[in-house]
Amino acid sequence: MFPALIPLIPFVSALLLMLGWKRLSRIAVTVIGCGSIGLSAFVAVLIAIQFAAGGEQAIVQHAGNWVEAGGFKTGFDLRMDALSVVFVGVITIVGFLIHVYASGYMHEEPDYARFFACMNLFVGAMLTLVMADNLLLLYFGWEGVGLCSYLLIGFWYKDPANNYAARKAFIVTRVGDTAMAIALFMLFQFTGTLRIPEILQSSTHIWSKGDPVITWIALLLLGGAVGKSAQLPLQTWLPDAMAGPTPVSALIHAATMVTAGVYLIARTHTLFELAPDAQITTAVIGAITLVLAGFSALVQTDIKRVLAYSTVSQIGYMFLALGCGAWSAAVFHFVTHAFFKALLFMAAGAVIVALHHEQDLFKMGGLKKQLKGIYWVFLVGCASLAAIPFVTAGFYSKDQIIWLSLSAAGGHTAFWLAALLGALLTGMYTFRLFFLVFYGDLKTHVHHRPGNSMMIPLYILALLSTIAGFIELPHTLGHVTLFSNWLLPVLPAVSVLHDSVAMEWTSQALSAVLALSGIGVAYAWVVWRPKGMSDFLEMPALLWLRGFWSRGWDFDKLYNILLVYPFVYLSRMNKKDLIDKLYTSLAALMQWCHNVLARTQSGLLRWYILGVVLGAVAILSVLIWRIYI
Amino acid sequence: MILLVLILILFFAALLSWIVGVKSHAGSRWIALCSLLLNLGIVTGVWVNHPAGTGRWWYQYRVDWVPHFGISLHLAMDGLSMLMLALTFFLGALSVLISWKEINSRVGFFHFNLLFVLCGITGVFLTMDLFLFYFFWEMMLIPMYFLIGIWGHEHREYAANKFFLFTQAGGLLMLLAILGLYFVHAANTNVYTFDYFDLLNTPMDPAMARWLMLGFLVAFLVKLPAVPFHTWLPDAHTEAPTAGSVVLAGLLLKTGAYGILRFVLPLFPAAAADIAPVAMLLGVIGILYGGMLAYAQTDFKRLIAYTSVSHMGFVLLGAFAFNEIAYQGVVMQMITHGISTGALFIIAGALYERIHTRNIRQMGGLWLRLPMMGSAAMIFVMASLGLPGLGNFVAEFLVLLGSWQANHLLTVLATIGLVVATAYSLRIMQKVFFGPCDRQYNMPDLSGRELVIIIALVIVICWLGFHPQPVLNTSQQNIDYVVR
Amino acid sequence: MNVHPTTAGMLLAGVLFVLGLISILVRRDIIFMLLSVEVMLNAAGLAFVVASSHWGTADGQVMFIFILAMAAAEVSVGLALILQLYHQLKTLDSDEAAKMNG
Amino acid sequence: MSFVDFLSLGPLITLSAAGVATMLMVAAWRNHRIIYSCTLIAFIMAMMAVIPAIKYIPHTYPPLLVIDEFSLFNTGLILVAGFIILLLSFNYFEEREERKEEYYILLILATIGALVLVVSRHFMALFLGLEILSISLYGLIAYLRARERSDEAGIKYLMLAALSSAFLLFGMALVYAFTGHMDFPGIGAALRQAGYLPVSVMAGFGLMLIGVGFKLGIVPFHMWAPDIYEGAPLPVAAFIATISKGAILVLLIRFYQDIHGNDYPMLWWMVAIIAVASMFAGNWLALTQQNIKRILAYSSIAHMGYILVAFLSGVQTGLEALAFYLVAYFITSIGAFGVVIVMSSSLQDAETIADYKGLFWRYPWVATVFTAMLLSLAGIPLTAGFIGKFYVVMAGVNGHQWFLLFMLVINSVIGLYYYIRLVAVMFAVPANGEQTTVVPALPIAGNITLVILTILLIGLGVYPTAMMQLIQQMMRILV
Repeated sequence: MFPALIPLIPFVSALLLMLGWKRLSRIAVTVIGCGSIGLSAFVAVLIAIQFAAGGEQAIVQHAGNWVEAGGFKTGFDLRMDALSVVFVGVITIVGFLIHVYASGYMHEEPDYARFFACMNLFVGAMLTLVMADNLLLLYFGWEGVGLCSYLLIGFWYKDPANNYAARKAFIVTRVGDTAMAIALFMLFQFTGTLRIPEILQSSTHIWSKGDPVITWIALLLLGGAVGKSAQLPLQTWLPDAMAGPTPVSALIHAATMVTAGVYLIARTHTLFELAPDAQITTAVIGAITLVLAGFSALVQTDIKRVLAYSTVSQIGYMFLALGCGAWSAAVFHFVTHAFFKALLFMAAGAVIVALHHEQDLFKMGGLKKQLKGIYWVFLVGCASLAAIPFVTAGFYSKDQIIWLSLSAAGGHTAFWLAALLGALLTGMYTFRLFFLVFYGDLKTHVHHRPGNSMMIPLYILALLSTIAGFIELPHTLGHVTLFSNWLLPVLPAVSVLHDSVAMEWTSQALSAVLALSGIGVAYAWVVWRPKGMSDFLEMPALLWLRGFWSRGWDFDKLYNILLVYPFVYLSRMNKKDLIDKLYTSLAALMQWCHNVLARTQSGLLRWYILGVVLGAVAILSVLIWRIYI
Repeated sequence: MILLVLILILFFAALLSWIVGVKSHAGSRWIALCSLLLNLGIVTGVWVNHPAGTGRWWYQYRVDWVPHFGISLHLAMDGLSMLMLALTFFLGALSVLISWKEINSRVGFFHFNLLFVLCGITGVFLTMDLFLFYFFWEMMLIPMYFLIGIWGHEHREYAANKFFLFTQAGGLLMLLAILGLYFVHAANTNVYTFDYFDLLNTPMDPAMARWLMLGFLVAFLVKLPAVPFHTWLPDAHTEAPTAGSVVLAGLLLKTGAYGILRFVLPLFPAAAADIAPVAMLLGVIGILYGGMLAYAQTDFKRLIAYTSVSHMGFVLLGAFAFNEIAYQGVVMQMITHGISTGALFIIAGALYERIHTRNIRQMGGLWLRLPMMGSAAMIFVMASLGLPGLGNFVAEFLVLLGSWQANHLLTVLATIGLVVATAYSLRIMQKVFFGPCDRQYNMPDLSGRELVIIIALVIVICWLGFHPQPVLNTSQQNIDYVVR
Repeated sequence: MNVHPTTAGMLLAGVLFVLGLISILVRRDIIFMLLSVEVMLNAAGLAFVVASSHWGTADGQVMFIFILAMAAAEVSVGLALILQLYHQLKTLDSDEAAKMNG
Repeated sequence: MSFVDFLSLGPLITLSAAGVATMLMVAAWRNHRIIYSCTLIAFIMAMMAVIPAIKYIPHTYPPLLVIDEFSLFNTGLILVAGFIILLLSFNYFEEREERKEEYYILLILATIGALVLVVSRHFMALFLGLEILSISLYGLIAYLRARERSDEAGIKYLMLAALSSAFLLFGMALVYAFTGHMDFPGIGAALRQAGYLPVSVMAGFGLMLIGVGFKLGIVPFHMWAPDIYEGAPLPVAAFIATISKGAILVLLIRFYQDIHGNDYPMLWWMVAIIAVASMFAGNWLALTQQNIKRILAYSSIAHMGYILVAFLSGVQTGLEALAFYLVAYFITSIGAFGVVIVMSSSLQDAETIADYKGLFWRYPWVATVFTAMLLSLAGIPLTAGFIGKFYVVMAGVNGHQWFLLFMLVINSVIGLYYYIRLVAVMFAVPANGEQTTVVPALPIAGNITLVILTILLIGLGVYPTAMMQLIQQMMRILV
């Protein structure tokens, strides 16, 4: 079994779909599009088993050279180790489910083939990203997913708004990529290679802990990560990215691509361990982001934007975990988040379709009766997102992060408090959404019920987002550590400082209480006393605050004023290219000289004689001057 | 000998296609196409099985021309020249193909000029005698002037004159430098010769070396073009017919880069090293300034033209980074830029044929009508913003990787250029192919001929992106030499 | 005061020459212009004669003969042209003969 | 007078005889064709006469004349140029109704004057040659009596020429007064003896420079050039542009060499300033000029400037460059005028740019020739002009005249503009409206001449070696 097959299959199918274009029938497209992902999922599982059985550090396949120039050498080397297996598994399985769902969701779409081509391309690129053995190949995947995200956000290209969103996404992430590229240059400069394992093991020899160079490198890598994972300060693109079709939001902007940053940091964790400052920065960014995004999610009116902000916030948790050195916890949260966030998005998609592409929360409501199945899976998803204790996967993963943010080596009380606040907010916005959609009285009538192709993936994901939690239980209850053990060969165990059961209990209890109270507030807000609440919310101060939050804390405005407007203004000003003026004026000068001289050619004999005489006078006077003075 | 043949084929094909063109248009088209394909075949043949073990220079050919001055007809081919020639004939053949429908007036004379330009370019890439170099350098201008001036768009004469004067001014300075070098060498060795190999490592005092080097450099910077000598380029590219733009962007600019690699650095290593920071700075300014201008343009071809300014900045940056990785990147960049920009110009031309405007404000939503052209455009736009998997990425990455060793700050700025590139590249797609389609064009998508052209280009750019090794290996020897 | 005769002669020639120059500048009538040119030529001739007397050689005087001959030829052609011009312009004002300029 | 003397003066004597003969013939019987062919034969014989003379060089006629490689070379050059101009003349005058015959007499006389200048090494010979040239030129310029501009040009040239020769003479007188010599070597020796340059001699040189400068048409004595070119019959304009200037230039070189001009920086500076001024003035004036004749006049002013750069470089290469440039310049400008002649109708000369719009699509061949000539003037490869310019720049670099060279470069760029503008006009695509079907046939003789010139032009541009070697031998005696 070749690991190379896993990304190759989607790539090939993408190529087929592109070439096939209009000629392929819908069925064929569906088969190729979904089948390929299924196939690569299958292969992935096989290889995972083989890997688990083999028990070596990693399966590495060298699939040919890429660039080799003057001591710089990279190839298409694919690597299967514990970390990649987790990511590959999630990407392929969730990806497969989403594809199946999409085949139902998009079936009216005329440009069906293009959609699946891009989706497959994306999966291929994403797999390359997480399987890359050298950073250049990783960068290849990194940019590839960026491209696909661009293509899919702007999938409905007729609406300029979508294109702007797509462009924004690409450019903002590109800013991060630039930082990452520079990090690559530095790494090559110092280690002489871009192979990840070599870098990781040589790094400890090259740099001492806290060396400024490594700090710079780590920070630059972090820059790349925040770009892709929509963290502060580059988080602004994700909410707009919801312009894309819902399966896209589910796959790219919830489950997989946006967590690439998490993967990158986890992958290069050694470097971050060498650079404490960078690591703390990561944690701080995570903490701040999760709170800010939480507030923003609280006041959104567009169902998908709520989920988008919640995604940002959840990834904030992961970054927090990474910052605290709780590597496996971060990855664990990635897994569960992939499940329930994909679930939520697709469920939301189902609702949207049911209401004939209505995305405004306040035009929904009372759908509990209408859409039974979706109601239940949605509930499961929300529960998991809001981390309802004991039964949901979300609870275990998030709780682990909350606890470690306090107790881990890199932890801090402030982080802990932020995480708790986040838990409260999560509860509130999640169930505000839930109640708004399913309770209250019917506002828009349901015109179309989702078919099996859409429902079955939902059920499966619902199941996953419930049971997935049980592979890693805190030792207060059960103490199962399958997951972290699995990752142990790649990611070192977190070093817990003050490891007291009592404190852990309190932390868990607290988070649980907060989550539940959040739900309570949401219930009161939406269902129990909508009137009073709304009166309270109509207060001018609050009104402004809500606007401010819903605009994502006006980061867009800030960046526009600081960067976009100046650049656009300057370039518009200079459209004609000032430097050209230099030359045109030179030409004008020549013309002027011509005009002046042409006047001397008056045609009058006397003038000409005068010219000769003046010449004579000049020559003689020069003589006199040279000789006598 | 084979080298001379390469030039002569083009020369006679040029005359022939002119003569035949009077009678039959198709005839001259076919003659032009065949001659170029023939040359392409020869070059690829050379590439595949060049005499092994001959060291850096695969072929040499030398006869006296004006012994009185020590001028000889001295041609030689190494990896670099070979690559450039391959590019030349490839793009040349394509530009004949794209003119197939576009050029209907004075077809014979058109192909005469086209082939003559290519002939001159071939000479420039092959010659190892400085006089001869200048000779070809000047020789390719006139036909180019005609290509722009006769078959161009509205402001063709202005553009043609500008192009001509700029390049001539640069060229004359180079002439001074060449002669200066000639006499300096003669003063030292009493041997009066223009031969490249004799003039290499001529001992001279630093001040002299600096001036001579500047003489060469300016000529090449004008051609490259580097800010602030770039203003001829947008006009020329915009006004030229599609084939002209392709040849300009794909080949003529490369002669400047080639000149830097072939002459400036080896002839005046020390002086070049002194000027390096300034040159790199110019390169970076080019990258950012060009990008900014490109972002502002509303004329499709003009936009692409400014992207060339931006891309050639990388060449300048890498050429003066003085390390092998950067040089490899430069060579790659020369080739990939030729391909990608050429392709964009071809697409622009194809669009112009269909909707008779270059103003992107009047475009939009064309994807609906022209999905194939759209996808092609998407690929090359992505190439120009340096997407991995396409040739330009390899080139730009290597350049930056190399120049990072030389100068951190400038490299960072250049890398920021990638963001700018993203901005203007995506703008192309958005304004032209995406968005609402208000006007009801009904036009055919890519015809078979155009499809062949585009597919050829796509294959090449992807091949360069995924397996650039052959190219890198070919330029290897030469680069070792330059670095030394 | 006694000036060396050669110098004196030269000065005289110079003065004549300048006189001719001035008059050609101030005159507009072509005939007079021609005359003043003749004056200048003769000034040159005088200079030659003076010089030759200074060196006691005949060259200068031979030269003077040539000058006279040439002046004669010139005047003859000149007058012919002037006549021609007069037929066309009906005036001898040189400023009228300014059709070509720029 | 010995046999050798006869042989060495062969060309001169032949032409003089021819002059007399033609005069008598015209008196006897006017016939254009016959006189034309006689003149042709005379020129051919004169050219033949050069060959035997080669055997006996150097041969001097103390004190007046000297026949050496240099003068013989230029004699040949002038004769060939005259011959070609003669070829171009026939149709031009055939189409015009005036009496044609005297033209040929005057042409022969003018050529004689030029030849005398070339071989002279003495003030008297100089003066005689100059005046023979000038006076016959008065006649030639004003030859087309029907044309008002022709007379105007004649008058202007006469006045200015007389004035300048007055300056020249006075200058000579001053020099003579100090040195006591009128032959160049004598002057040189005397000055060497004196060891310095007294003000009177300096002034003398200055005044002579005016005389010479006027004939060369260099700033500030250039103003006549455009008017004369415009007014004169085209072949005559070609004659003035090439032969008269060339002859004077040759004289200047000889004089400069004999008096060891390089020893006196003053002289160098005077000429240098004039050279730079000429370049700029010429090119600026031509920049947007609409009349082809005037453009050629201005460009010739600029080219004189370029030539002076070679002249000033003060190295052997400089003189070679100068000679080569002269050859290239002769070919090119005669070619250019030839095209204008061929294009001119009997009614009026084709002198405005408008007459050449889209020429390439009507007369591809003529347009190609004209393009070649213009490119040669601009110094673009594959033409003699390129090699010439290259040679001049080479000389400049060799003599380290960096300042002059930069001026030259700048001016070449300015110059390019108007040459290329003309080319552009010729290639301008005619609008669909105008019909380009009916095109009158062009005179055969003229076309043949153009063919010859173009072949020479390209030949020198591609393989200049032979000419270079010839020139090198010719220049040997000057150092």
